[in-house]
Amino acid sequence: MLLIAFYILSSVVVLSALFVIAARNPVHSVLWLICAFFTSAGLLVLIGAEFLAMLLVVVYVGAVAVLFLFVVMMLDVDFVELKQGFLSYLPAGALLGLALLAEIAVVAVAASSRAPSGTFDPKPGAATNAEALSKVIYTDNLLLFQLAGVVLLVAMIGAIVLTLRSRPHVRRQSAAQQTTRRRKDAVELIDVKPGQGL
Amino acid sequence: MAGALGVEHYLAVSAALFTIGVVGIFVNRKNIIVILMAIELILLSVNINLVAFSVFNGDLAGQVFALMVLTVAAAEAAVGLAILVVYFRNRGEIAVENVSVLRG
Amino acid sequence: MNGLPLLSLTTFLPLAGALVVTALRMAGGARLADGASKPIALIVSLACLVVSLIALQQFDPAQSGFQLVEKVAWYEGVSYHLGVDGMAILLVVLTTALTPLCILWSFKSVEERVSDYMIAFLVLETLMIGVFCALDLMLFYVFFEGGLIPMFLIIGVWGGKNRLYAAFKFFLYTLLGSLLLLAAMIYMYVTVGTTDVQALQDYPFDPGVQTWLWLAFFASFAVKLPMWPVHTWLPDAHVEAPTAGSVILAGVLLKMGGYGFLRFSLPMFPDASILFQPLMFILSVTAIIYASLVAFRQTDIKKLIAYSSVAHMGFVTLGIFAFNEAGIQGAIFQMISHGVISGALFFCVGVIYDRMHTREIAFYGGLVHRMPVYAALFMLFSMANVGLPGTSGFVGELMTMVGGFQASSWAAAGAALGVILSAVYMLTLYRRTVFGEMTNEKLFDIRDVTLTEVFILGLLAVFALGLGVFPSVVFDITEGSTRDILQMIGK
Amino acid sequence: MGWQDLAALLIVFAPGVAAVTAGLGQRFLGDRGAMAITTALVVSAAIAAGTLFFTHTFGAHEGGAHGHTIVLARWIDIGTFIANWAIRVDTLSVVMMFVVTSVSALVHIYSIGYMEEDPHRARFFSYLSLFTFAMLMLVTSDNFIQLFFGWEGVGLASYLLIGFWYKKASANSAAIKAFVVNRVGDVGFALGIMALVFLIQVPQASIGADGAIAAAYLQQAGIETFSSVQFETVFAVIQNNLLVQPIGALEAVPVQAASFEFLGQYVFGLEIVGILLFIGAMGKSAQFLLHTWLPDAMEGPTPVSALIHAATMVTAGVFLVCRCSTIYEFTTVAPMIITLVGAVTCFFAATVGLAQNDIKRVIAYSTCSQLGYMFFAAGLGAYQAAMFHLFTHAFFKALLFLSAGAVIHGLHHEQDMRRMGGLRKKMPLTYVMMLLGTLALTGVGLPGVEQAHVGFAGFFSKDAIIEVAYASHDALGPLAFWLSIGAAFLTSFYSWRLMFMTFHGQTRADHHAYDDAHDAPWVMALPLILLAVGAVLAGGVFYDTFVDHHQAEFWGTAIFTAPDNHVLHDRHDVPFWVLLAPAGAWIGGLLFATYFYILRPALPRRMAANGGPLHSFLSNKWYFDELYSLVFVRGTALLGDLFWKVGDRKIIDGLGPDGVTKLAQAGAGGLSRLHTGYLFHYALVILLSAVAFGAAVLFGQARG
Amino acid sequence: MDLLTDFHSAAPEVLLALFGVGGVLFGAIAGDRSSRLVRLASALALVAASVLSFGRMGGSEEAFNGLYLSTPFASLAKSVAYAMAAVSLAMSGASVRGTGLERYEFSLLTIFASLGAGIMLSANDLMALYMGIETLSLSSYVLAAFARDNLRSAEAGLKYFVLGALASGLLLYGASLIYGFAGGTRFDVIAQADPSVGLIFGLVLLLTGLAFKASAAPFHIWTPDVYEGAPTPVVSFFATAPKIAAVALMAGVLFRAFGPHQASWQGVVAILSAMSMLIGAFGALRQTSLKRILAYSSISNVGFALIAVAAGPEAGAPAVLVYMSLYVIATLGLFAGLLGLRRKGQGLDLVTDLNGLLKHKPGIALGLMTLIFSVAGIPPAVGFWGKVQVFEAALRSDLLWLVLVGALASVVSLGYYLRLVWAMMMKPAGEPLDNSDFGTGLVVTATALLSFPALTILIGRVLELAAQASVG
Repeated sequence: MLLIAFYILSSVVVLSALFVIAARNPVHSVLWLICAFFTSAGLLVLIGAEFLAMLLVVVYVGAVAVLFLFVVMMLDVDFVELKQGFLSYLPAGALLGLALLAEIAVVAVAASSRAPSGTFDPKPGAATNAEALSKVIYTDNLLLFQLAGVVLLVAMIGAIVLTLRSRPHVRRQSAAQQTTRRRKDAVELIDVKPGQGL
Repeated sequence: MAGALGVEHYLAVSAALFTIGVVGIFVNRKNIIVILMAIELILLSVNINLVAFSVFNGDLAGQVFALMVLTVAAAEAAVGLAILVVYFRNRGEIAVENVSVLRG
Repeated sequence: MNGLPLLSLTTFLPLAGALVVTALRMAGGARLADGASKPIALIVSLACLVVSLIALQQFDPAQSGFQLVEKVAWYEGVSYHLGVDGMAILLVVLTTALTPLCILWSFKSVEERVSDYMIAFLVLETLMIGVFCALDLMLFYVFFEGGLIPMFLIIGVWGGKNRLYAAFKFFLYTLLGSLLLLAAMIYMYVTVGTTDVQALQDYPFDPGVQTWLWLAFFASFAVKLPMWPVHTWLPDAHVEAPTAGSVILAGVLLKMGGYGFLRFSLPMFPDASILFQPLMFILSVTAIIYASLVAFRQTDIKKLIAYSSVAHMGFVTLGIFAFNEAGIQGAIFQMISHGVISGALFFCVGVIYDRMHTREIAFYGGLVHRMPVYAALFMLFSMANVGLPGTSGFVGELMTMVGGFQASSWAAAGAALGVILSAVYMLTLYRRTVFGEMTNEKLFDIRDVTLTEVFILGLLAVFALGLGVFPSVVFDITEGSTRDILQMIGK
Repeated sequence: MGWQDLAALLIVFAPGVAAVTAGLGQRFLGDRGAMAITTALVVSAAIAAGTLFFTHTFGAHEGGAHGHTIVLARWIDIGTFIANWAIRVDTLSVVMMFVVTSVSALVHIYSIGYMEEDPHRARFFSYLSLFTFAMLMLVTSDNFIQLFFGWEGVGLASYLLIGFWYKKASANSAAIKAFVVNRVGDVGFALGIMALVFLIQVPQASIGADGAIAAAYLQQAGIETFSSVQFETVFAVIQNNLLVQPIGALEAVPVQAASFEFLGQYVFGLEIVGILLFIGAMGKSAQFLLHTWLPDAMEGPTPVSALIHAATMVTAGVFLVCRCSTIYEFTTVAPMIITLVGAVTCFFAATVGLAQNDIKRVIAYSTCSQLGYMFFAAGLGAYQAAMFHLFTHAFFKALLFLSAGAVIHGLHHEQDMRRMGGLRKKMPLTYVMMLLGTLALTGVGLPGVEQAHVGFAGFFSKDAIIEVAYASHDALGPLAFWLSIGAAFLTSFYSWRLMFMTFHGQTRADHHAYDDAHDAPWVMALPLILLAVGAVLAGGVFYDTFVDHHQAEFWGTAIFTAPDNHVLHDRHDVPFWVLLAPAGAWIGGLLFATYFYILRPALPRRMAANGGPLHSFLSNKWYFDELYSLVFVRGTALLGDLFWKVGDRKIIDGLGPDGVTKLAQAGAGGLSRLHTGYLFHYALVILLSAVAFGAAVLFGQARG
Repeated sequence: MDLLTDFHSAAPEVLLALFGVGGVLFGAIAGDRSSRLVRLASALALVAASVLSFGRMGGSEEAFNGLYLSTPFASLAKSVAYAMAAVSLAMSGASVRGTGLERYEFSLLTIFASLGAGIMLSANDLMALYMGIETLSLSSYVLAAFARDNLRSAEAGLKYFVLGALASGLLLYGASLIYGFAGGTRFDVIAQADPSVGLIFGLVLLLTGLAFKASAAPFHIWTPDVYEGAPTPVVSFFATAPKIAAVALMAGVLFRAFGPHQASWQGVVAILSAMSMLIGAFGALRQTSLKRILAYSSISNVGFALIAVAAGPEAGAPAVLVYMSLYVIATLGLFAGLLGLRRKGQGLDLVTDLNGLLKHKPGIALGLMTLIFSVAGIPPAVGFWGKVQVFEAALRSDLLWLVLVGALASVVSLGYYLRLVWAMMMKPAGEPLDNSDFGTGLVVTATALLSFPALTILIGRVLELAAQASVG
């Protein structure tokens, strides 16, 4: 049963991944990417890593993929001419891919012949996978957690510093200015004499 | 519970994903965004690997690692897309083939 | 007097002078420094000469081993270790004696960037003296390779038209050899745990290892010397270098190779040295004959003399690898003699180059009509270069050949052929430049040597003749070091 | 230090001082001052040398029995290799000193007149004195190295003097040729010295009672094995047949039997030393194969030819062989080579002399030929005869040259005999002098009347040599004898030819020149007369002393004669016809010359015009110059160019630094091209490398 | 699990992190006018971190549950790295003026990058290592593209990012394999694992990633482009802290986690080293851009440092430290010269821009020459001792061939180093240069004096320090 599910899900994952790089339209690529993430989450669920499966969906599909979509749309690229010449580079790519695959296969064969020493357990020492993880994230792995924060901070600063443009001529709302505005600053009463103008 | 499902199955999927991601990076010549997506595929494959090893070894470190990878992947995507935007603003296009002012 | 670190003083006095000039240059600008640098450099180099002469006077030829030793630990296994034996002290004095002459010469002939020139020259002097004083391989190497930098600048800044090629060739060629030496040196350090020369001389390296180490040292010294077939940098460097640079190059820098063989290769790798004796003989004799033949066909005066240097250094290696007293004494003598003679010859070229700015042999001819004194001096040095008895050139060549004969009559016979050829090319050169009718109109106004030039050349002439008539002055001093070397090689 | 020593010092150093003073001080002294100083000093040296010689010759003979050495200073002193600056006074050096200084003094005087108009007289006299000094250093040396010093020193002086007129291209070429050919010989000499040092390695143990000198020497040096380049020691070792152990030899062997490997051949040590030293002598004395420089050397001023290229320097080779008589007495091959070369030279040079038209060249070939006589005499063991001929030859050959100089001077530097003739009346004194010289050269005298001593100088010395050749038991004796008879005939022919073409018949000179022709002034005439006295008397007066009854006492130890060498004595037993043969030869030569140049003067011109292979062969000096030019001069140039342009530039630089630089640049260019700037290429490089490393490691893992 | 103890152990990094976060707040409030202040403060913070690190050289301290390990080796490396980063940051002041780079984020990103470098050096776990690398990398990507209105800078950032992400991916995949086959991510756990195929393959991929960060050939390929395109102050930073961190990290991982498997990786590292030396040497021969030349020079120098890594822990550790420290000092001086020298307001770009420097700025020319010879490893400049140490390490491990390759590379690379000297010293003077500010001269002079003679004379002390750091 599990195996069947695994095979189905994994074929979908691999196929969607293939389409990600093969699709003509980047928007389609993003959608295939989302598909791949979803099915991968399924694969994780199969072995009980529920928490990560959920994160995968939330973080990837919810944030990253959408970000991609957003940028793809924003950059308004002419898609028609893209993707030409894909096939001409394919053989070289395929060859290299096969070589890499072969190497990993050697490793995998070695792995299966000498199974990892531990026992199957997605939630050691806890009731659920999420609990097990939550027990270690903020204790044993405090440093990592903090560093993750730093990484995100850096990413944030980076994204802002690179893309945010302060346009000097754009009028912006200033709450402080609005609230401190007094009547005398805005209104001037002028006694206009007829026939003289200002 | 897992039946015949073993770590090698997951390794295989991960390997396939990894390879596709890797190949995707240089087979693609037109759009950088796809390259970024290929990188995400690679990270996904790593995550599958890590979780699989973690679960089949009964050791949580792998899942923590995967968590971190996930975080970093997000950050990386943000930074990467920001750089892409900067590049697009300067150049007006994102065709991979034309990114070659710097060379030699 | 005994308390003074005489060798350090000799070594670093020029550097101090260079620093003074540098400070002037930085603080007072180029013009002020240019004016002041000449007297400063001359005074400093003369002071250095005086100190080295005091050191020579303190040196006791009767004792064997190193004298005037100074030793300060530097880091593990490596120390700042200076000391001289007879061979080294003479080479030091040769250096300190030639440098003031070069500086004096440059007063007139260097017009641009005078202060920079003087700085480079003084730094070079420090490094050269250091090479001959260092008793630690690492220290030796620092001086040895460091010397490339000022020489590179001297060729590159004040050189002739093609100086880029020459300076690069000089630097890279010598560096390649030196790096192999460095590798060998580090290997020895790893094996023995120290780079102290005396310790290494005492260390019995395995014969197989010796072979490799010897080859690495050979790579460096052969290039520096230079031996055939790695000699081609020399003609280029000589041709492009300014006169004083050529003098120092031929007079001192080439000697480092011969010195290296005697100080390191022979005592440290006796088995390998003996093993490679035939090779060295073949290369030496080839150098002598080949370079002489090539010299014969040169059209550029300096190139001709440069090739003649190659040939004459062939005698040095021939003598060194004869492994007998006559050979080694002769080789040391030949180094010093060649320092004087080739230096003088380059000065001679400098005289006419300064006036006409060309070194083409064909440009000249009939100089004797306008420059009789010059002709006489040039004749004297040509004959010394040819190895006429009574000049220092003869003693060196004869003794190296006597030594060489005892090891291989073939080698001596080959070298003897070079003696014939040296007469051919030197006399041809002399005839084509000095003798004959003066046909080139540009030469009609050429003036004879100035007083400074006569002073410099005359001084060298005194040495060339003096050493030829009383070579024992040198032999008495080098006898001890020669014996030491022979003892270490087990002969 | 007795007066003899002081005299010797004066003799040697006076010319040296003269040379330096005149050379360095010519600005202050001026030409006249320089001439005065050099001439005065050389003449005083000559007087001293004359005194020394005559007291030595006619005084107490025991003084000459053993020479002695005045050590002046240490020169080269390396271990056992010791050579001093020294003056050795023995019969050989006294004779040579006398010859050198007296001829030199006369040439100095003569030059005052001859060089009258030259602007560089001071330089000329300085050179002349320098030469004299070097020659004296050569002959008074007590060791091989100092001998070599003088040897090359005279070469230098010769070079300077031949090229004295430096404007003349031919003079420059001749000077270089002289120096270089001499160098070839010198190298042989130097190798000989090296071989000697190699051979004479005497272990202390081998010194017995006989080796007193060596032992003393050894004690003084305080060493176990010694080698030497000092004549006294070397000859003592050889004569006593001490044990020597050449370097590398396993055991000590008697020196006369010692052999070692030289250039791949096992040879007897003494033989090789002897041969190599003789090569040196061949160069200096212009013997066959190394003779080509001597005729060219006639480019120099005539006094130089007289002094250097006739009387003194060229005889240094003979002197050397005589000096080394010890070596040649104990060898067999070396003296045979000397005999052969000498005999061939004496004949060969005479043949070439027949066809020369330059008056000086004729005399030059004559010199060459006469030197051949001296050599084969020495080669046959008659060193005394060789020295005797050297002695007499110095006078009459100098006389001939100086007379020729007077002719040239009188004709405004005309040297071609074809443009002379009939000068007898214009310059009678010169004619007489030349005639006396010719008589001496051709050896005119009364053969067979030994005690009467009637004849010119050449008669005594040359006939002595011819008799030796006949008397010798050497295998080459007969060859030498017949060649020398032939040469005597040819000598007579070309000498008379010279006389007739120059002084007799109708003049062929340009008539201005002929009208102006005159005898030499007294400064030139005086030396001629003095030399003529020598040319006439030197043979008869010194015959007994040099080669006959008193020779043994006279030479003392200066010349070593092996106990079984009786050749000087044996020559008295030759048949009478042998005594007559030389006379017949010179008379025949005279008759032929008379026929050709007096009776039928048109004949030789026609012969020369028609050429004929023999004539062109002779007038082109057997084509030696052409051959050498082709083989050596061209060969050197060719090799030089080959090594330079192909060897250095193409091969060494091309494969070495330049090639490597090009390669590096090409590599850099390739790398730069690989760096396309394309992301996917970069990614490809990274991935490919990763895959490659992975494969390598997996492969390594699988194997290991 | 006392948090304070942990923080105390990691004080330099904690300091930097706190400073960084505080700086963000401060900058956000004060705006771009504060950039100068922030820069100075950041430099001071880095100096403080450097001092703190140096103080930790006494011994090893574990913290954060073994994720973090402060070894003397790491402390010394960090100390140098922080100090160099501080100098590079401080001296960037002059050159960023008026180029759009004068923003406070620049300093903060530098701080974070340095923090990442510090974490890398102290990492005792694959995860910490990865986080450190990513902190450094992400900051670096942004820094490379910092001149956002400049196409070249943007392209540099893009290339750096894409390739960096790829390399991270490889590294991660390797890390996952290592984790899987070793059964843990801690270095000590890995060190005890059996050498299986998976482990070694993972190591190769990990090495690939690390080599990329260290720009060791053939994973150097991004370096010239990024160096050329990125703003010069950024490049000068790249050449300092990240470089030391990457090389030292490589050494640290290999020595500590894979020490027992040296036979497996020695060959790989040796090939990386040889390729780096050669490509670094040959690649620059025909370059005309100064920054590209410096990029190749750094590749070549990393190759030399990797010789020591290949030599293994005992011989190699001190050599790595010495080599990288001396190299970085000299490189920093070179960049100071490049940053400070301008002609008509433009920075120097090509080799020919250096022409005649000796005439206009003799002091700086002399200093730069000293530094070039130090980088090239020519005595008596101190870089020579780096080379000696590295060669010594190699010979102790029987890696003679690497020494020979190194010698060859030295000669070839001299080909372009000498071209720089040639331009400065021998070419006729070009247009006069603008007046450089005091800081440029100061940094050039100081680094030059350090390169020769100060450290040359005190080399014994330096070597002792390195040895001490590697043993403790």
